[in-house]
Amino acid sequence: MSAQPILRLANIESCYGPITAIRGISLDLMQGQIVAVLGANGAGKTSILKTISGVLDPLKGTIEFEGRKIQSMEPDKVVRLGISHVPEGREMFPFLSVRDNLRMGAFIRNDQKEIAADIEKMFNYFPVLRERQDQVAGQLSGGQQQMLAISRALMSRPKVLLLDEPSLGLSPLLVKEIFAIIRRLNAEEGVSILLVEQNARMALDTAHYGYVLEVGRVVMHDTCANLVKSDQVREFYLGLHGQGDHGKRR
Amino acid sequence: MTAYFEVKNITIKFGGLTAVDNVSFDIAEGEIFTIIGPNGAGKTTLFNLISRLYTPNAGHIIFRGEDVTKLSAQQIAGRGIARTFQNIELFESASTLQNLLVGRHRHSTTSTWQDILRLKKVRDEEVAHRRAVEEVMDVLRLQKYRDTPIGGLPYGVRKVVEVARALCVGPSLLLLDEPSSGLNVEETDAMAEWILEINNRLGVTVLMVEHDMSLVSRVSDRVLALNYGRAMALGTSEEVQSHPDVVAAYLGA
Amino acid sequence: MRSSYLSIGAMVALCGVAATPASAQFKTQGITDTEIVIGTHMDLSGPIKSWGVPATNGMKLAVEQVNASGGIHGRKLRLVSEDDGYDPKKAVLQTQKLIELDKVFAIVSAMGSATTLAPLPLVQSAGLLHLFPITAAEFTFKMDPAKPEDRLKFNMFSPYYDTMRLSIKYGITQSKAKKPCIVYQDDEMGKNFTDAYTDQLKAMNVPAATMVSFKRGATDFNSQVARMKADGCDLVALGSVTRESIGIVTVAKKLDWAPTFVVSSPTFVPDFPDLGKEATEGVIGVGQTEIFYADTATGKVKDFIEAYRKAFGIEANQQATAGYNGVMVFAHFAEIAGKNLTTESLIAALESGKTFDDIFGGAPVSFSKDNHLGVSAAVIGQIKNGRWATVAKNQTYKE
Amino acid sequence: MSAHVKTSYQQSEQLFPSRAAAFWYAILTAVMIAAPFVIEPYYLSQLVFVLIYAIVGIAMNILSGQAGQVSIGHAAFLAIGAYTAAISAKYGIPLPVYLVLAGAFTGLIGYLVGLPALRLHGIYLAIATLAFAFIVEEVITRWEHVTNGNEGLMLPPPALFGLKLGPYGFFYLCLGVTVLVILAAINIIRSPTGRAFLAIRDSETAARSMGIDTARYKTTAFAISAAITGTAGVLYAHKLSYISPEMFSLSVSIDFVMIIIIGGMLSLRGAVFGAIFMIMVDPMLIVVKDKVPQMTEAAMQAIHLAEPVARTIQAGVVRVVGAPGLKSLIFGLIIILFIIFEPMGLDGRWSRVKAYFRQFPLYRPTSARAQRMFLKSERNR
Amino acid sequence: MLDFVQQVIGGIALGCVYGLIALGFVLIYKATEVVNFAQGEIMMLGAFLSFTFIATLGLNYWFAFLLCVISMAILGAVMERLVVRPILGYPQFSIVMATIGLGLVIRSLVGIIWGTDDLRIETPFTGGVVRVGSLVLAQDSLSIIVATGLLCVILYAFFRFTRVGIAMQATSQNMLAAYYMGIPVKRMFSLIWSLSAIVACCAGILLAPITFIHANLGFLGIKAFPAAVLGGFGSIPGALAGGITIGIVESLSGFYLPEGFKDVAAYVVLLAVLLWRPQGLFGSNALKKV
Repeated sequence: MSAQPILRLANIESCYGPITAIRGISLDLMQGQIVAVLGANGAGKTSILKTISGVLDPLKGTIEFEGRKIQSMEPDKVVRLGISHVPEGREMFPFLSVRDNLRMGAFIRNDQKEIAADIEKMFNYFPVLRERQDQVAGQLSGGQQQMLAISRALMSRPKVLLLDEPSLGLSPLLVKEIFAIIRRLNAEEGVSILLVEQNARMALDTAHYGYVLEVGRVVMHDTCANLVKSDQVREFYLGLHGQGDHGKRR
Repeated sequence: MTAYFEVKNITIKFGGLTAVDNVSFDIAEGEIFTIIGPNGAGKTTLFNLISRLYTPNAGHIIFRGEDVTKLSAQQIAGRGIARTFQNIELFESASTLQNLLVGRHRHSTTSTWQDILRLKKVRDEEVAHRRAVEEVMDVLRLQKYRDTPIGGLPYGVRKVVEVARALCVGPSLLLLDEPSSGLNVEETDAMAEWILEINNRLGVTVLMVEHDMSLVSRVSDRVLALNYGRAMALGTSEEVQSHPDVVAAYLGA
Repeated sequence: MRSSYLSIGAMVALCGVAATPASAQFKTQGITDTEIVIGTHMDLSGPIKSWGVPATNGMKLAVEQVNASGGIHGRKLRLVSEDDGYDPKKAVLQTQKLIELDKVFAIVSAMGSATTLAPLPLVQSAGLLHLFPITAAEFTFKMDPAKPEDRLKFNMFSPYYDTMRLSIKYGITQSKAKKPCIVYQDDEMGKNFTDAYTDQLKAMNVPAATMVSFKRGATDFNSQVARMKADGCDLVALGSVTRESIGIVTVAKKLDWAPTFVVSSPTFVPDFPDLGKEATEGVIGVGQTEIFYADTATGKVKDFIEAYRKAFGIEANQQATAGYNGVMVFAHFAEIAGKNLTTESLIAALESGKTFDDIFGGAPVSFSKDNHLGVSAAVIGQIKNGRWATVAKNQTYKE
Repeated sequence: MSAHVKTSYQQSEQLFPSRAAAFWYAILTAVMIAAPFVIEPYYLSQLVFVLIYAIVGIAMNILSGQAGQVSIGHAAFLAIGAYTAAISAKYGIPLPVYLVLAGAFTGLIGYLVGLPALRLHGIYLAIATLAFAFIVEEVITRWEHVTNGNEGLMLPPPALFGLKLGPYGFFYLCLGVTVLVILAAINIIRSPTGRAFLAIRDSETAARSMGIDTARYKTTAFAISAAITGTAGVLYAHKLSYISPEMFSLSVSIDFVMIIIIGGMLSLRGAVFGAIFMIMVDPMLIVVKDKVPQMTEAAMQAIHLAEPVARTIQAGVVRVVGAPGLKSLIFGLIIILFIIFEPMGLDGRWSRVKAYFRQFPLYRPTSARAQRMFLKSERNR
Repeated sequence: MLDFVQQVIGGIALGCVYGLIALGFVLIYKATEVVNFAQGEIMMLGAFLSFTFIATLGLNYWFAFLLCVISMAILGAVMERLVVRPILGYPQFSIVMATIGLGLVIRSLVGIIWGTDDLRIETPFTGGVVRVGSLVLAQDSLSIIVATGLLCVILYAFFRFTRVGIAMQATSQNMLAAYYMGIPVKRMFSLIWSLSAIVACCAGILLAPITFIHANLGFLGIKAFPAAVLGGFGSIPGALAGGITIGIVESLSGFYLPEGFKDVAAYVVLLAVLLWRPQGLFGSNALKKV
């Protein structure tokens, strides 16, 4: 594992209109690593991913990708550099067929044969997509759309994959499969992955390194092995606490 | 003896695909009934059939002895069946308060004419609505989001607002579509408490679709597992979770 | 605030007028020792700007010429012109602005029916003259004896009704047509044509035949022409404007059908044969003034064409003459009214029966106490070798 | 979050959000009542048109802003109201009666137009309303013995209880109707009906699942909007004193849509702002056109420019400002610039100005920073 | 019977006029979900440009045609850059209003530059007729029918099969996702406006012999609107089918029905079709997933 950060966020601040979503976050994604970001709803996890992929313009701070500053870059250029994003809420092209959705995933590529092979690969990951390949994406069920969103993001053969809640709405079996795929991508193809996930146990089992966010700030970061041992993480994110009254902490 | 809520041999086809295939089950009053199953098994479709957003090709839905298969979506709500949505269908541009007040719609008896003139009747009802909504907000701890537009709320809070809105309908049967998706462990925990509270204290019967098996085990009285639109297993949470087909198709080894 | 007392007084007076229409109050404003201000509003940007723009140009040119020759009794003319976009709402506001802020002496040659009718009561209640609008609507000259303020309205725009009747009369007489039909634009203008058609046929004891219509801006006339052809029409009156008229005669030619076509003033323009080419050959037309061509014009018309080209960089057309004549008639009668120009004195001059002869060979313009429509005769022409040739001048449909 | 914590269940009974607001609205009302005695008739006339357009703007707001339905055929409702007035006046029916009659009749037609809206969305609904408007125009044109066809109808001066209304009286009539319409609109918006509209606008599916009869409320929205527009039509007809079919063309309908786009879709205030803009922009452009030559002349005198040069420049200026069509060019540009720089409409600007003063000196311009926006298909709404 | 056939043929010719203009609407809508109210004015601009090239500069018709298409493609992109780009992502309603403003600007500019007279250009098709038995069809109408058909096929294939065509649809369906896929959304917008300006330009030049070139040519856009909707906004074959339907309806009702029906027949048919199929003849009706 090389110690070179492929993606480095330094002191990033972003806002949604009047609401400040993240307040000065610094974060490193090392080449070939999986990094998990944990935090409650509204902590700013999704905003980090959006800021990286250029959908949100940061007010302050820098984002470096392979040594190149990419903050405030157009989102499509970011993709061309090799950062692919599986967004929250799936974001299908609802009237395009499943196959065309996948082809759009490979929009930045020109190697037709390889693309066809990659589509096959995605169908092997998620056989249900092969069955539904000629249906329009809008007709898929929620979980199937999630599978399509992940496959579609992989079609661009990214160097860095930003995953926003990949397990959302998926059955327990599929959650296991998806995380297996994430590990495989990372191990076999060397894709560096930034993972935002509510399923903290799954995320910490999969990732190498983790960041914990609270109201837009990083409050803790360490290797996952260490994080799992931390009391705070155990209590708040893994649910391993006594029968305390949850209400008091809200 | 008719059940409180009964689905009889219901079937719906989209094009060549049978999304829900001859499914039957019944729910007793006061029960928490959960549907699980792999993605695309037809869970949400079943919800849409019950709340009459889709029309079944065959079968019947019977609620408190009345065949509600032919009613419209708004009539279903009028009978006291409220629901939430998997992808969250809130009224984005409105505040939390307004969203919840919309939920009270079926309790309004005033006509548009009376609304325009704002007669005393309207004013009295408005105060009553407001009181009811505030109560729901108290239960689900939403007071601090009262005037925030939905667009500015985090995902987890929206999930709760949706449950609150469904509660404002004053339901007898509440349909929850993946109430815990997108929530972290702590929030899921709170959601489980609320579901139990709604069920126990308000006496609302709950029908839900859920993937988080810990939540399912914790709250459900009975569980139905679907696969390919068909019923795969039905029973208590433990029974269903140990059913070999369910393990193979849904839970994984 | 300077004139708030005054304006309150005026307001009270206005309310008074509205409440008691019996008392006539003519008002004179916009006259100084050196200047006469006149106002107009036309469509310079909307659907009939192809009329408004050249007409305004014509007015500007006339004002320049009047001023260059020393003005009217030493007073220079000043024209305030507004663009109403063929929107009656804007026309009302602009008229009010002309009256109150620009303090115009009279509204001259405003254009369009709706756009002149809506502000007309304003002009009348202000006691100002509403002169020579570019519309043939009856309201603009018809007088109600009970309403003295109606004496403020004068028009000299040859009614479409009159020119069409004359055109049909001449066409039927020439071609001995048995079955005359009409195709008309479905609006207020078209209504004038259908009235003329019905009345003229009745007068000549010829049975009426097919009447078909189209919407302004239509591009397809196949079904209308086919219908008239199928009905066996031998004379077709075109109650349309240039472009649509060309469309109709072109379709007829395509279908190898050659009835006698007669047109009235809106199509009695050089553009018609210019754009329509062979299909327009032989068409009979009636209009207010003779058609002029830059290369054959002589004398004052030639001077006019050259001055117009010099001022605006484009060729003058029939529409420009309408605006030009409006100002010229005004200047003519203002001259007659004498040094002491007031609304009353100008009315007196206009009603004196004296005539004005334009430079374009149009019929003489004159008004009287009972007739505020200043024109009664027209020119008949026919297209020969791609140009309008005058057949007869000073004609009228009346026996 | 906002400074005032609202807890009272009676909160929705307050007409104004705060005491201060009530005070300012009272001032505004006083100013409006005093207006005829202060300003010249020309400006009073503009104000009357502003009021009429504001009424239409509110109608558009209820339909599009509140209930999310599109219409580019509202000129037809204006026409129906106007013709009802003209025809009633011809038969000697008194003004108060036909004011109500026109509203009711147009509302009924609006209800009927709302029926197709039950199945149509977006552009399809827009075109259906357009088709309706064309059909109405054609009916008015063809129904000659009632409407006098293309010749149009003249209206008598408006009279109330036998008394003819002068410009003052008419202004007060318009003002009164506007205030009533605004109050009615406020009542609708804060009532179950208004919330049903909102629900339909944001998510029809969710609305139905909340027990809202979407069909009923869609037609209601059309009926209310049409009735208000019809009432405005009565005033419009009287203000113009002459009506003909071609006065209610598509461009008028588009003007109406423009009112709420420019003013801001979501609030009644936006409708009023939009009306002010749509009416005042033309007079304003005229003033500019008249003043510019004077100003350049003065400027050249001030810098003592040589006479012949000055005269050439002056002629050029006069030529440019007098160019036919220049005004509509500028109007088009204003619309484009407006939408680019003020996407939330005048009302959005108003809110920001208010926020600036409230937070002064802590106002952070970043909070008003334009965010990237991404369009999603509205086809499956 | 002969009358009937002649009317139907006339209707098809007329319908292709509507269809051709409607194509421009449909293109932009399909790729951006914006209804471009300036489409008619862009067509008018194309027609005036062709006048300058053909009549004023005296160029060869086909060469001028090419020149006109190229300049309109550039102008289309410029308009997109100046008017649509700054408001990319705003609600469709706002963009639609901006196109109305754009239409006003173009109309005024054309009036200021070219004046208000009707203009005419000579084309290779002017005046010629094709006869089959006793049926007559003008060559200029024929040119429109052929061009409309051709454009339909090309554009349909473009959207159905090419990567860029599909990417355009993707952009219209979900702009954010398009960005995430690395689709250069802004360039897509420029491209589609260029394409649509080209189609409008072709329409303007082909229509010139029939309607002349004048400042109100843009209003024809409004007449093409029902055609686009009838076919199902966003469907390219639909634009043609809708146009022809309306053309035939107008033609036949003008011939057989009493006065006044011709002008509203199209709208009545439109309403009837929409009540039967709310998404138009060729439109897709996708259920919303909840």
